[in-house]
Amino acid sequence: MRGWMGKLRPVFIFSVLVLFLAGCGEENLSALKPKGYGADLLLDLMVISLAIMTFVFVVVMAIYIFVLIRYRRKKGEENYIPKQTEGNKSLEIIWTVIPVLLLLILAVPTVQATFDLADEKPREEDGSITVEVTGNQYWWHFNYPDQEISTSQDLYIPTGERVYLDMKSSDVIHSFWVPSIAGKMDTNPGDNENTMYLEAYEEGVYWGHCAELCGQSHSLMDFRVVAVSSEEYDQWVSDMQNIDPEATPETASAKDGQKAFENSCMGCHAIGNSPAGVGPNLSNFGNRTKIAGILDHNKENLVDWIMDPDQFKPGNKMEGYNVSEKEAQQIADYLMQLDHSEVTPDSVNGSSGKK
Amino acid sequence: MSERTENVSRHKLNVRKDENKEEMVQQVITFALMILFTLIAFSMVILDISSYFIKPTLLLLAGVQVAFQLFYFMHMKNKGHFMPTIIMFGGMTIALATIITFTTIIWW
Amino acid sequence: MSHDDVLNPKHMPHDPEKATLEGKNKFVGFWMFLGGETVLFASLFGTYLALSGSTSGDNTPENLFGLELVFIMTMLLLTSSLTSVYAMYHMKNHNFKKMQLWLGVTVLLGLGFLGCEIYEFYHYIHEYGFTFRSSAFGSGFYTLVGFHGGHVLFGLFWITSLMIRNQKRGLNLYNAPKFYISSLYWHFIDVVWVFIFTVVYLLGKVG
Amino acid sequence: MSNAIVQQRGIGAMIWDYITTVDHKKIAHLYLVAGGLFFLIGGLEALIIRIQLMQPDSNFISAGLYNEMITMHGTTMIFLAAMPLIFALMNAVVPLQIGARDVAFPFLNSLGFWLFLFGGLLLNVSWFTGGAPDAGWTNYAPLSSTSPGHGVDYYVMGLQIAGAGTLIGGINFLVTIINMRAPGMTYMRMPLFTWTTFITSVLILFAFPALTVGLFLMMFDRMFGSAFFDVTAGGNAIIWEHLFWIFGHPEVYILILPVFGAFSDIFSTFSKKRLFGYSAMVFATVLIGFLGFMVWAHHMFTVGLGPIANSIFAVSTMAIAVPTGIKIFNWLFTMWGGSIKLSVAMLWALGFIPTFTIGGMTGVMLGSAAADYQYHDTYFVVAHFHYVIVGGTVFGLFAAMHYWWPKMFGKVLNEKLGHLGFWPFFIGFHLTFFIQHFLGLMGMPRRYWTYFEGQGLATGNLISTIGAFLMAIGTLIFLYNVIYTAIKEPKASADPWDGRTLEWSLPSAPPFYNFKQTPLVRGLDPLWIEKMEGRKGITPAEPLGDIHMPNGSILPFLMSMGLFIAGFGFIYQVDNKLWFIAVAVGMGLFFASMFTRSFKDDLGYHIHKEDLIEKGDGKE
Ligand code: HEA
Ligand code: HEA
Ligand code: HEC
Ligand code: CUA
Ligand SMILES: [Cu+2]
Repeated sequence: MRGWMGKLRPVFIFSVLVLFLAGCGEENLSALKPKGYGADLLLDLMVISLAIMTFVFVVVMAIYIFVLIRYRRKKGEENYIPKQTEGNKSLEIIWTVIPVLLLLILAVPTVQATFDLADEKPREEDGSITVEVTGNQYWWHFNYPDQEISTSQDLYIPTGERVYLDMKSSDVIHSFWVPSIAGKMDTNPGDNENTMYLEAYEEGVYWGHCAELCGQSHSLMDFRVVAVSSEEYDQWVSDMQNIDPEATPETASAKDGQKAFENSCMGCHAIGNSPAGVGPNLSNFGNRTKIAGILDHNKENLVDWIMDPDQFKPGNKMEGYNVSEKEAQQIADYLMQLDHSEVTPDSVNGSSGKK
Repeated sequence: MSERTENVSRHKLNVRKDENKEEMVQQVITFALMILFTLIAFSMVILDISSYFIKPTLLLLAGVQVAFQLFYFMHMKNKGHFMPTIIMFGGMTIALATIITFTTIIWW
Repeated sequence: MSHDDVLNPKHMPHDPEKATLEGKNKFVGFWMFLGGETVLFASLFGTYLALSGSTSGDNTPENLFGLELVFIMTMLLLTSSLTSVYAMYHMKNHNFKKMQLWLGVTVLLGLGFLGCEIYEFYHYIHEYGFTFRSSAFGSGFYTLVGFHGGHVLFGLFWITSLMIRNQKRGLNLYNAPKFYISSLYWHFIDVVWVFIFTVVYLLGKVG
Repeated sequence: MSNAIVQQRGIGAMIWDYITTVDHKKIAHLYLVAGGLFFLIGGLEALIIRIQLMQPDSNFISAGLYNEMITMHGTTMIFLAAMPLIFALMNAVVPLQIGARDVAFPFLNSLGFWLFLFGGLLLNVSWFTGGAPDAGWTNYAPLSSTSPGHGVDYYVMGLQIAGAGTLIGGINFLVTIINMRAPGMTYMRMPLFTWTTFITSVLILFAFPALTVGLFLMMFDRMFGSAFFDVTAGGNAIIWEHLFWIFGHPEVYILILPVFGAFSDIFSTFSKKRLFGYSAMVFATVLIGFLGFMVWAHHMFTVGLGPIANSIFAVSTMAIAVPTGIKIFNWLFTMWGGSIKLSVAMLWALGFIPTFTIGGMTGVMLGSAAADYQYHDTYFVVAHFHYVIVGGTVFGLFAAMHYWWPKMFGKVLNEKLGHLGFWPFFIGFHLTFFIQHFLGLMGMPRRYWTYFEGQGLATGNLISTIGAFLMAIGTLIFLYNVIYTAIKEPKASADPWDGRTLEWSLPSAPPFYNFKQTPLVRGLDPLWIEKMEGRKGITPAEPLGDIHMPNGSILPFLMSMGLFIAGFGFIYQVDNKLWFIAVAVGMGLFFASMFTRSFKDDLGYHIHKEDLIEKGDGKE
């Protein structure tokens, strides 16, 4: 009997695990805790499919276990020769038709959801927001063509409203994924532009990943979606529109930093409205919660980043400039004070954006 | 190796030669038709016939020519070509799926 | 019995290419191979079609292709298909000399075809600067047509070596299947060409 | 393997024998050893991956090396381990099951093996020459076409050569099964393993050309400046994805169908019952093979093909569950009413059923296009395919090896050690991969070099790593068993399992000419029929006569080596045109060998009737 008891042991372990895991996963990262329309719809679809699969699995396992217990060869049966049955028509029909039906049950909502998520019609409505998303090795650029503002790494959207994304890549294929809000979509190079939409239910800061292998720092190409109320969103937009790229900073160190920045960094980094350049747009860098999507946002890390970005994101494209440690300090002072908006990831209600 | 060399009588041999000749005549006719189709195809393009009509016709002509090649020149119509036929049609099915894909969803 | 025995017509079975197990194996195996080749060329055609619009400058299909040459090439290759049918006809009648003769004609026609193709490529490259690297259309075009040309070249080598190898010893049950499948290969090359002249050149001209 | 005569002739003679052999049984040994070695290498790479992911923010290997590791793990496992091991079984078993003396093209059979081996070696040389390929086993452009260094070039050349070998192998089995069946062995009397080999070969025939073309385009882009995937010159990167998956999806059925066949034989043998629903099983195999070509875009749901294409491919994907379900239920009903013996082979087969069912079900969940927007490129997918590949193909290989080991090597693998090896592997497998479903849904994409503290992913990954080490223990026990059996176990009888098909009518291991007299097949499970009628062996279909055998040849080895050398030339001519010399030398060797082959007739030799009688009937 050891045989099949052994087989049940892992099954038992797994059921405990399932219970344990259902409560797990981070609020702002897990696809199992939807905070937006797409993720919600898809979780429903997953549950339907899981229910069907569970049913199938139970049936298979019931027969399996029964057969194993009942027909295991016993002592003294070594010479017993069972009846050589050829097959059974009705049984074959049963296990063809029932799966077909089960699959139809799954196919209908699948097709519905697929078309639903590709729906572009409401987009023509006035005031619907479009963001141009560009994937780059290894950072994200977001351009709001109607608002004439742009930002990198942090995507701000209003809650309760569909925000349409026009997506492409400047180099290799990436994939834009915010698990708790919507499914993913690839960004392709060339003219192969994709579209999708985000609709966040709750305010919060949601974790985004790049999901298509894109080089060494593929696993470090994180970004954030900052969902805020529509008032806050409008506030943010006007704050962003009013940025003066040339504004002189207050402290002396930051002033020097600005100069150094203009000398060494402007070639790749823009401040103010810009299309996707070589490097991220830094207009609101002071408002970020992460440096380059992954490092804690403080001056120390920023200096380290400027001095040796490759140490944090292997293979990234920030290179070919020369700044001293001191200049880096000053630049850091300059960049940290580029916080032009009251609306920041930290300000978001009930922020799960600590991370 | 089991070479089954038959000892054929002169008479049988002549019958066979006649059969072969008959098939050869068929093949020459096939060839003439193929040349004809080619001429039609080229002249349609040279004469600039309306392009809605021309594309499917060209493809159709090509399809018929290929069928001729396969069934007559390559003898797929003859006995003993069951498996070859299955495989060629299988290959063509996948070929068709591939080409449809590459003309549609590579990008629209 | 050795394979080298020259078999006189009286001893040759009806389908000498399929009279032995080895022959049958070669016959079926080669057809399978052609099934695979179908998919291979379909992938190349697909790629070409997907990229034929990605031209650079004036080097579009309409501007480049000249139908006269393509027509000549088509005639050469179609006729060579018929001559290889003749060769197989004589094989079935156990007339080795005539078979060799017709195979020789086939090879000559094939050479003519290949010559035209080389001229065509040379022409495009030197007159128009249209190369393998100049645009995605160029890459797709040279790859598709070049793969076909490569098949022609290989076919010529194959048939010629068979002719030379067996010149002295004539037809037997060991080499009959080899001749037969090389002619199948030659027909298949023609099949592919029919699609090339239709899809690449004629439809390219139509635009 | 190491039988007494060979040892006397010395190790050099044995190596020469294997390099030149055209005997399908020896080629099976070659495939088994080479595939097994690559499995260990791929497994080692898997262990390194798992160690890196054991804890958050880990720095065990660098990001670049990690990408090389996953790429080589996937590529090695699929092309160099799983497929060759499957070929080992096909070579060892199919000719015996259909009552043939050899395969249709013994020479090509050997060529296929050496092409695979040299292709695999070429691929792995990249580790020592400045970096392995690093764009994933799927090698998506333009990441691959622009990847610096020569890693991806090795991928292209290695797979091109190995792929040619596979294609040749596929055609060989097709013709073998079509033409070489013994009298009475109609299609509908073929054992299921032969059937699945047949369909698998069709899949190989139609799938590999797409890969061949893809690899050529990639080669032209990387080495000769063409613009297929270069968007700045009008190219389109999506072409690669389609070509890869037109090949890639049928490929996964190439991996699973043969073991389906093996399982069918095993279930029926160890239940002492005829396979339930034989014709339905055959039909389901054909249907899976056909549908397998119609679903490839389910790997591309997030590429942006649009809702119509996605829906079509979603539905066709789901359809495959039906024929697969037919198989599962027919296996269950083969056992129903039978007399089930829990041998090690059967144990692996029994482990397969729940495991593969889970993997198949997650496959159907992935097939639900919209939901795949969440699953795609996460550990959910990794979990899915290891459930089907390890839980299906690898379990199947273990089952089949235990089952056919006596036919291949003349000894039965030690059953105690077999049981002992199964459990750690089985438990370890589920520990490793079950939890990955959840990791994926909790937001862990695949091909991630590392993940952060505080994302809730640490525990799951730790469990997963522990499981991988249990699998390693299971593998080591199996290896120990192989050695132990070779030294300690007695010679096996012809029919140790009370088998049903023709291979069990031959001595273990069979003589090099297989059947002294071609057998006469009188129904499904021919040996079983004879046994039930009280006969000892199979009725022969012909009187005893001379047997014609092919000669061995070194040419396949030389041809493959030629391509191997030319491969280096192609890779490095980008840096220095002098490398074209290597191309010329390699291709020269290749063509010279080919011409030798066509200009020098290989007439083979005969074993005379008298010698056959002298040898007795070979049975113990
Ligand atoms: C042996 C290999 C193997 C096998 C057999 C399968 C089988 C299946 N696979 Fe899998 N798959 C892979 C290997 C395999 N796969 C690999 C390697 C990848 C990833 C490649 C990469 O990206 O690197 C992949 C990825 C993959 C994807 C893409 C995921 C993504 O990247 O987003 C999808 C999507 O549809 C999919 C679907 C399926 C389906 C529907 C089956 C079906 O054939 C399964 C059918 C079986 C059953 C369903 C169980 C038994 C049936 C019953 C008991 C009957 C009743 C059942 C129902 C009614 C549901 N697979
Ligand atoms: C046949 C196919 C196959 C097989 C058998 C396996 C087997 C295993 N695989 Fe793999 N896997 C793939 C095919 C396969 N895999 C593919 C195609 C990918 C995708 C790659 C990509 O993204 O491009 C992948 C990716 C993949 C990943 C995801 C990596 C990532 O996305 O970042 C992981 C992670 O856990 C993993 C783990 C494992 C493990 C633990 C095993 C275990 O089952 C392995 C068990 C075997 C051993 C443990 C061997 C033990 C050997 C020894 C102990 C001896 C060593 C000694 C000597 C060499 C002398 N695999
Ligand atoms: C050659 C182009 C280039 C130059 C010059 C360059 N950068 Fe960058 N920078 C980049 C790129 C590309 C990234 C994105 C790296 C990544 O995340 O992969 C980046 C990222 C950053 C980030 C993090 C951005 C964010 O949104 O979190 C900061 C800060 C930064 N750079 C500052 C600087 C400073 C300061 C200098 C000059 C001393 C500089 N960069 C010079 C290309 C450049
Ligand atoms: Cu960008 Cu991965
Ligand atoms: Cu698939």
